[in-house]
Amino acid sequence: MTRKQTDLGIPVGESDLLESVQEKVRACMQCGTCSGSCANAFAMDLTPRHLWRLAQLGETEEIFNSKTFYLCSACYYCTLRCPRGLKLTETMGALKRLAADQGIKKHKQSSNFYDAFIKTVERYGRVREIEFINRYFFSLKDPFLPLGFTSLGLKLMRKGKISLQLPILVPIKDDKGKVKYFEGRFDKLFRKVEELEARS
Amino acid sequence: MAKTAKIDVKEQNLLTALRGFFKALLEDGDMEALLVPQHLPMKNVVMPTLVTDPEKSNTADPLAPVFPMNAAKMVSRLTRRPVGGRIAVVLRPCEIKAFIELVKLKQGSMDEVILVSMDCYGTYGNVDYTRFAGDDGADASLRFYENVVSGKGTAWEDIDISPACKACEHPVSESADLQIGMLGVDTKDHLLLKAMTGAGEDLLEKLGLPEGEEPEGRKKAIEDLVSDRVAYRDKMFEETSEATSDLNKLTAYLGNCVNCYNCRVACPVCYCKECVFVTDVFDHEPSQYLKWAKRKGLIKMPTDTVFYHMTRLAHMSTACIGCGQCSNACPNDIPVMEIFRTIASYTQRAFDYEAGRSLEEEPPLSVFKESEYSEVTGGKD
Amino acid sequence: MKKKIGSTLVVGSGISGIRSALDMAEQGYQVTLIDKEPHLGGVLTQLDYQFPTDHCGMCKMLPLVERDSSSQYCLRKGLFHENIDIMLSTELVAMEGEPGKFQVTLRQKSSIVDQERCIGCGECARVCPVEAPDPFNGGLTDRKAIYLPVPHNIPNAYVVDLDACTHCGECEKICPTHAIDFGKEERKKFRILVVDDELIVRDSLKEWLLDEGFDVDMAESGTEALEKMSKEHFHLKLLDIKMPGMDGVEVLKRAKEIRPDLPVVMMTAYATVETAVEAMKIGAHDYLMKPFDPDNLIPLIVNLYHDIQSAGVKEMEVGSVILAGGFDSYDPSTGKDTYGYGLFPNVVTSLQFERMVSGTGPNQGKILRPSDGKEVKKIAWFQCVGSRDQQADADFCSSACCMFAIKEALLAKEKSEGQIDTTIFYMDMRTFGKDFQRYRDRAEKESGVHFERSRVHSVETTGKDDGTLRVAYADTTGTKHEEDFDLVVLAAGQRPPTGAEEVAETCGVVLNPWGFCQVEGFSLSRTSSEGVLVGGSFSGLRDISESVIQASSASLEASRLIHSKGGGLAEEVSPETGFRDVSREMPQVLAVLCKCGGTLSESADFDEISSWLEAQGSVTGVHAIDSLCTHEGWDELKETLQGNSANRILIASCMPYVYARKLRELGRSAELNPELMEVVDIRTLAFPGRDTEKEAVHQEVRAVLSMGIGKLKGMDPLPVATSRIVQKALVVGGGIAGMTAGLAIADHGFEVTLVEKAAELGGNARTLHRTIEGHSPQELLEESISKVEKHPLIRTHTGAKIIYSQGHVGNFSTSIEKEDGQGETLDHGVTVLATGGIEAKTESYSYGESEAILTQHDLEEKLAEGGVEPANLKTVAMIQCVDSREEPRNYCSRICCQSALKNALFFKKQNPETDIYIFYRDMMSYGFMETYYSEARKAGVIFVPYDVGQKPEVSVEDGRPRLSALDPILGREWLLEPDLLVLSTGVVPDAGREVAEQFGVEVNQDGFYQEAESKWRPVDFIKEGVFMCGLAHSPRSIAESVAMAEAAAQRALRILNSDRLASGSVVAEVRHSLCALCERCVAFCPYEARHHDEDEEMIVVNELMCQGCGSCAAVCPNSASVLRGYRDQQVFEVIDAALENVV
Amino acid sequence: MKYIYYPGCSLEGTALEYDASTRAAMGALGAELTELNDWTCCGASAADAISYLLSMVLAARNLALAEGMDMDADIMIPCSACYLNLRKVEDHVQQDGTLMGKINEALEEEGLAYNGGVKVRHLLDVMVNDIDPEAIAPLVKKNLAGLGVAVYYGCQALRPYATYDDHEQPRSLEPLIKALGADVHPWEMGAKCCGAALMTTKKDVAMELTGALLKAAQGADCIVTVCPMCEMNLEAFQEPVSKARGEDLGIPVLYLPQLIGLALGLSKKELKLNLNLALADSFKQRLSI
Repeated sequence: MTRKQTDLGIPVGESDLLESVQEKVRACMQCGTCSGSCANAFAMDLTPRHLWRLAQLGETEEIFNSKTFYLCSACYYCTLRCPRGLKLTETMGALKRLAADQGIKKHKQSSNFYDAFIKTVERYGRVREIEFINRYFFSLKDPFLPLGFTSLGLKLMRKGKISLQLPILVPIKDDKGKVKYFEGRFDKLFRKVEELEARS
Repeated sequence: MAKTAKIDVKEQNLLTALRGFFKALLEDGDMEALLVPQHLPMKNVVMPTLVTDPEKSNTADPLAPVFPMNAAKMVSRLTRRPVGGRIAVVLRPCEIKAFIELVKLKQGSMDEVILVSMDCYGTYGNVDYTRFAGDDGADASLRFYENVVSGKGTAWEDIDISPACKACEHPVSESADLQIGMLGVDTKDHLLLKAMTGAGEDLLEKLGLPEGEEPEGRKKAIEDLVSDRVAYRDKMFEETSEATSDLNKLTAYLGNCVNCYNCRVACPVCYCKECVFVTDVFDHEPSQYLKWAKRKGLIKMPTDTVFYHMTRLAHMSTACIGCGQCSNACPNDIPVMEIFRTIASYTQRAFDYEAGRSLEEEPPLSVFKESEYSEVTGGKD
Repeated sequence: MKKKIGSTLVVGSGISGIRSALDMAEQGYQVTLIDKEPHLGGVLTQLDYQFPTDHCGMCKMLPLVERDSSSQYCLRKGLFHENIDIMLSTELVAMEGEPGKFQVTLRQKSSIVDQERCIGCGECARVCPVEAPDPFNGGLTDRKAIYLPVPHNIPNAYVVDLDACTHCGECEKICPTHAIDFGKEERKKFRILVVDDELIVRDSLKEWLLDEGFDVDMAESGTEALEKMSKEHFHLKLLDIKMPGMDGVEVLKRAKEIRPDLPVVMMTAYATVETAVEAMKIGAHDYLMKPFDPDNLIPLIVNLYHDIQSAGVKEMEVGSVILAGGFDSYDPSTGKDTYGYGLFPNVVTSLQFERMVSGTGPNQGKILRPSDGKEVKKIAWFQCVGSRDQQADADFCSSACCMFAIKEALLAKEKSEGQIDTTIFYMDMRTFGKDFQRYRDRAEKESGVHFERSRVHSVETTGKDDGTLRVAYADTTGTKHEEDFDLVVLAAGQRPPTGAEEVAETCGVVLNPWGFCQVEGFSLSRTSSEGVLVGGSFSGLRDISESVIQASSASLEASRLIHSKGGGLAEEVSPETGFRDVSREMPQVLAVLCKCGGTLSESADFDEISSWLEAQGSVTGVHAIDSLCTHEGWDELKETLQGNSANRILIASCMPYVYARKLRELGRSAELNPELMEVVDIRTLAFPGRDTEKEAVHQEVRAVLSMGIGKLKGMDPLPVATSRIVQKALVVGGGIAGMTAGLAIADHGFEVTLVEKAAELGGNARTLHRTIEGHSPQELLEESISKVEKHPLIRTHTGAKIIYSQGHVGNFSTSIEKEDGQGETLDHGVTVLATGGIEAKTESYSYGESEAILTQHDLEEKLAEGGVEPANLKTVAMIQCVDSREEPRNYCSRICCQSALKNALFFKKQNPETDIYIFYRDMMSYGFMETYYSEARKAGVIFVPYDVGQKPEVSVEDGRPRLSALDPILGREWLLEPDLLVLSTGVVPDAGREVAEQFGVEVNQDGFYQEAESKWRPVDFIKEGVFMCGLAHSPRSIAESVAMAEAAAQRALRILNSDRLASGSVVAEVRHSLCALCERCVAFCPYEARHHDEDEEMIVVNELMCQGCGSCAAVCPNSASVLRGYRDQQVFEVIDAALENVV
Repeated sequence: MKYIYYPGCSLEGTALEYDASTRAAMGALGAELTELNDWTCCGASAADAISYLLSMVLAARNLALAEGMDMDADIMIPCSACYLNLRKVEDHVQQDGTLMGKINEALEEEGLAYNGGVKVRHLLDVMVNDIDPEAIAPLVKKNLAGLGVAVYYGCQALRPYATYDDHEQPRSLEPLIKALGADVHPWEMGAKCCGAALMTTKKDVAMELTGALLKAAQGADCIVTVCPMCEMNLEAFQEPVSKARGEDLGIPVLYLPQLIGLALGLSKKELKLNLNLALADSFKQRLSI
């Protein structure tokens, strides 16, 4: 049986990955309200409606080949307007998480950004722009990318909006009271969350 | 392709040839009777006669330029109920059209008739014809035909064919079973006999006449005649519209009317048993006349003359076939035909209807939907 | 005439309420028809145009037989029927007792204006200083606080909107007939007891209330209050909740014991609101919030006063109650208003648009932009606003909006002569009703209405502040578009009517999850409470024909119940009124002049008019009465007639329509046929302030009077003809519809013969095993068959066929050939045709080439036999609209989408792993069926839309179907090899054409029976006495067939109910001596009431069927056909009289 | 009026002036703000893109802290993204019965517990509903008559959790602006997305959206906003957007409390107007700042 067009060569059987996403959009009836509403649809390779259709059909590869979900800027228009009451913005978030989880190369730039951000949070509790931007650009291994933001960075620095002050880390001391290493502010909490997530 | 035959004329005159044909209809055509105009012995007029004895058709003259009445009414009388045999009726095109209207109004039936039509060159008024015919009607008929064919035209002395005929765009009937053709035919040699229907063909078969064919010039001859008449007709429409364009002009136009109702009696399609104008509906109280007079200080007597014509127009203009018998019958020379045909041209066009054209066309009022003519009805049903 | 003992209450006077009321009334029951609005007609008063005729046609519901018992003018203007009492501004507040014997309490709000006295002159509105949005025009225009609820009502009296009214009293002062009474005088006698522990509250309340003219007493504690109450009489108590000692709630409880009828209004601070609400439950009338502001409080109390003082309470006993409360429209400004309704003036609802195109609308029917009055050039309709939107709590379809939008687009086209650009944005165009699809196609192809399958997400302005609206949407391919429109029309969906919950509680009926009335099993009209029926949109929005059908089904059930409780058999012989025979007398007219309480005296001189009247030939007496509309005036008239020799009565007063019923009564008391009485309106002519000279007024008055005299003189009433009725019914077709109709008729005590061509009863239902709702058709079938077989009044012939039928309403004669070949001739008064429909056969999509290709029907059978094992199915595909919704079968079969959803859900439930694909054009899951569509989507059924121009393609290879189809969203081809391919082929009529010919009735181009009028007379044939129901009318579900069968039975019963039926007094006749038998009248008669009797050679009129329309008289050239009461001479005389005074 | 104040990371960095002006203006309007002790990042858009539970826990931690302060006061947030994230916890906990347990299990690591007992409010909500424009009007010292203000709400102040305004056609800022004597610039963009969330990852896309907004604001004297990301985005990219579009789209961008502060006569220092990136001189002169 060929339930998909053969020349697309999509692996069948990975649809489990998508299950949680499918659950969210199964009731979609392709009315197009989301696509019409989406401010970023012009930049998307697939419209949101198209994406949901693929999700209904379990077309994993095609979905993750698309950059549509990373273009969601969480304006929530679609969620509020969807006549089926589907949580579409959340679904976009879920796809981002899946893409990050799977480490899909195509989406490195985006997932690394979020990763860098969260690492900063883990370490300090609050976000120090300078550190996470550095981490981000470093992770992309693209030396030219940061140049696009240089002039702004300088401007902000002049205004004192990017602080150069070094973040405070929590010193973890050994029995003798000597500093062993600096632990991130939320390492424990993050580990717990990871554990809880793995459990479910 | 319609079947054609010919009636030989050679050596004889037209009337003799025709009379021979009529006799054959009764003898060989299995016709129970024949309705045909004949010169009556007592007076030199031409009237429709119902002939059963073949020998009694010897004064038949369908060529006489007169028809004292529209014979459709006679055919209606003959066919309102089954008559018990087939009758051939020899009619002018306008009479055939009138009969078709009457059949649609359930006042006659086609079941037992064979319609035989003659090409029509027009007719004189009844009074004029008497003068024209003089003592020998048959001779006069041939004279009339000779004049027309020779190009001298239809006028004689101060007489001419009636305005209705001048305005008639149907000199040839397309609805008859058998058409006797003269226009564009070498009538010195023969007359054209054309079967237009299945019944006509059957009859032609029985008569065993020599085969003929429609001459090339016939179509053109008909077209030329029709175009002259249409030109006359359109001018008449224009003049009549102008002469009746408002209520005052209309009142003047009909000013001579004395409510004799001759026009209604002469009208072939006015089919009512008893006209509403002679029923109790217009039986006004004597005091009513006085009331009306008081309102204006003066009223013309008789009253209801304009109303009468308007009513007749309302009832019958969609069925008017333009034979002109109304004018023929008017003692006061009111141009009744002119106004009737003018109005009829509007009403019939409005319904895309032509009175007498075909049995298939339902009369406008039977198929009229209330949603039509929204400018009048509001467009809703 | 036979009158049944029994009565019914109909709650709601929209179309369905009116239909039910007329049904019951025509059958002879006494009906009380109430409406909470001050006008009759419900939403229909606002709608001028109905699909498919694009005009109204509501009057076609009026009785055709025994029609003189009802008014016969525009039903949107008003209605009266001898057996119907209409109470407006009235609500049902309590119901007790049991089915067949309910005690109901009705409460009628005061309109302040005496409806009998109001002459509708409008002076009050002219002086009223308050402007409020006019709901009649959807708020597009303003009206005054005193206003006409509907501009075209007859009679049309003003009412006061107490919420808007400031009680300034200007209208009361100016009213010429003293019809307005705010009861200021009465207030002195209205005693209010104020109970509050705080002195300051007591004092200020007292002061304010005294200022308003009330009588006030005070108590500082509950104990004191109770003491006062036991000694003195009060009309209203204002009671504080929080008091030391006995608190307000306790006082209330005790007060209810002492004086249960005393209205108590609780006074509460914010903190105790919940207690106040509790108090309402124990019987408090209302509550007021502290702190008080006299500007708000006083109008509230005054309104309460009107509520309490002037509201009429009526208690009565009824056998059954029909709820026909209609629906409310979704307000798009509530919830997430993405379309800017209420914000952008050029965004309107479909109802508002309907008002915009109405001649009585804001711009007299010109379509102008509300923002600036500029001409509208481009309109967009948005479908599903507040429908099919779970965020608006609406997992349902509102069913009627699609057709409504198409109709409106066509109206816009018509009004603008095609100049307005029209686009309808939709998700599924639900054209599921009879002839809907062709209507849609015509709109698209002939009128150029543009249909865009897209749900628009929001509306914006162009930013230029010019009122133009910018609409952005994504089309099916995902391409985004921006388009500007002058007007956006929102198809606002259905919501339950206000007060639905209260009514439901009062009557004990269950509401569905969305607040609409829940119906039971296979019935569309039975509620959870026996004896309480539901009609119309209260159980979900319906179009007109469905409402009419359901309303009749409700009245049938109501009647059956009353009948079963013994209320139906007794016969009450109405006293035969013997009228004086005046046929041989000369006309003697008594002229009665109403002076309208003196209002007319300044513009007309009654003495002069009287002496002019006396001089008229036939007038033998003139009598002037001060106010004919008062009881005194009417009695005076009655007295005058006693012993008077006049044989014609001319009444010169106002509003002739109002008098119809009164004249009948007068006729009885004066023993004079009411046909010999005429009412003319002189008030309008003589009303002061017309800027006309007295002489000119007199001239006009004289004209109408002489017209009246002229008409009366020519009146020559004959005794009303009656025809004998064979009180038996023939039902053709033994399916569910036929059996239901037969049982309904037989249950009313009439003999029924049921003829079925098959060997067994049951028809289509034999092969149906479950409905989408989970009901069992087999149970219904067994129950019906057993009832039919056991019914003593039903004779059944299976395996029988119709040979020939003749006759007319009341007297039919039909020959049948029975199973054994024997013939039998049946005499019957009515015929019900329920010949059913069958699944259409198909050759499309390789049907017949593979065992895996089935029709929905085949599948149903296979499933029942166990021929399909769901667990083994990997893939199932279904194709909808096979050979349907395109010529030559260009109609929707309505039930196939349900079948597909039902079977898809079944498969998914049995085996969630099965992949199911449904290829569809528009999913027709109308009404609450939408929920199942949502459910199927949620269950993972894949729906693929296809275009009729690009259908799926099916081939068979090695016995297996292969299907390819385009997915428009993905823009690529599907290739499936389904284990089952199921085709929805739709329904075709079974025997329609043949049977129709035998019974002399019409079928439409698809072979379904042609109803007399698709909206208003959906179960009638043009030929009176023959009715249709079930699939032979059009495709429908079992419940819909049952409702229709009940409606058909209801229509039949109104004929069977009497052994004789009376014709109307205005009927046509033929003067045979004048008749030339041209048969034009036969062709022209719209009611088929004439035929040419060839044996007698005359045109014969069937007086029962003749509706007195006069078409025959108009078409007859010599008045051989005449209309009684409108003879030529008489009409000429009236015309003459009218012209008499034209200078 | 007392509020627990949650500034969020941006207000410590790129939106220092939002923080300062919020404190100053609220003070002038008689509201008492107590900063949430030991607050941490709400998770921004990043946490949700990495782990759903993490996004809940990070936000809930702050709610738990607020509950711990036991002040019987709402938590007030000027940053729209923080507002959305904290508000989301409230909402999701109500919808998902198991979520509270999971969150608290994680928070246990921090010795915290969340009970759902604190109400999350946006600064705009508080301004409109608690303080009331009518109460602000009499306090205005510097009338802003004639100043055309393009009011910009951005997405997340409104969607999905604006209980105080319409999601699609917001109007709540208008009475505030009018109370200050200024005029509301008519435009349709108040609730549209400015693209800030994509500025780092999908810059080209973000620039399109920002450009459209700046273009529509032409004709106004300034844009006023209630979101730090939007503000930054709108003012920081005016140059490249103008260049890309070939027209000057420069326009001053202010935070709402800055404009209110100005009208109330607060000093530019208190409002940290020196930190705004796009205040043209002409604009400053006009308002004498």
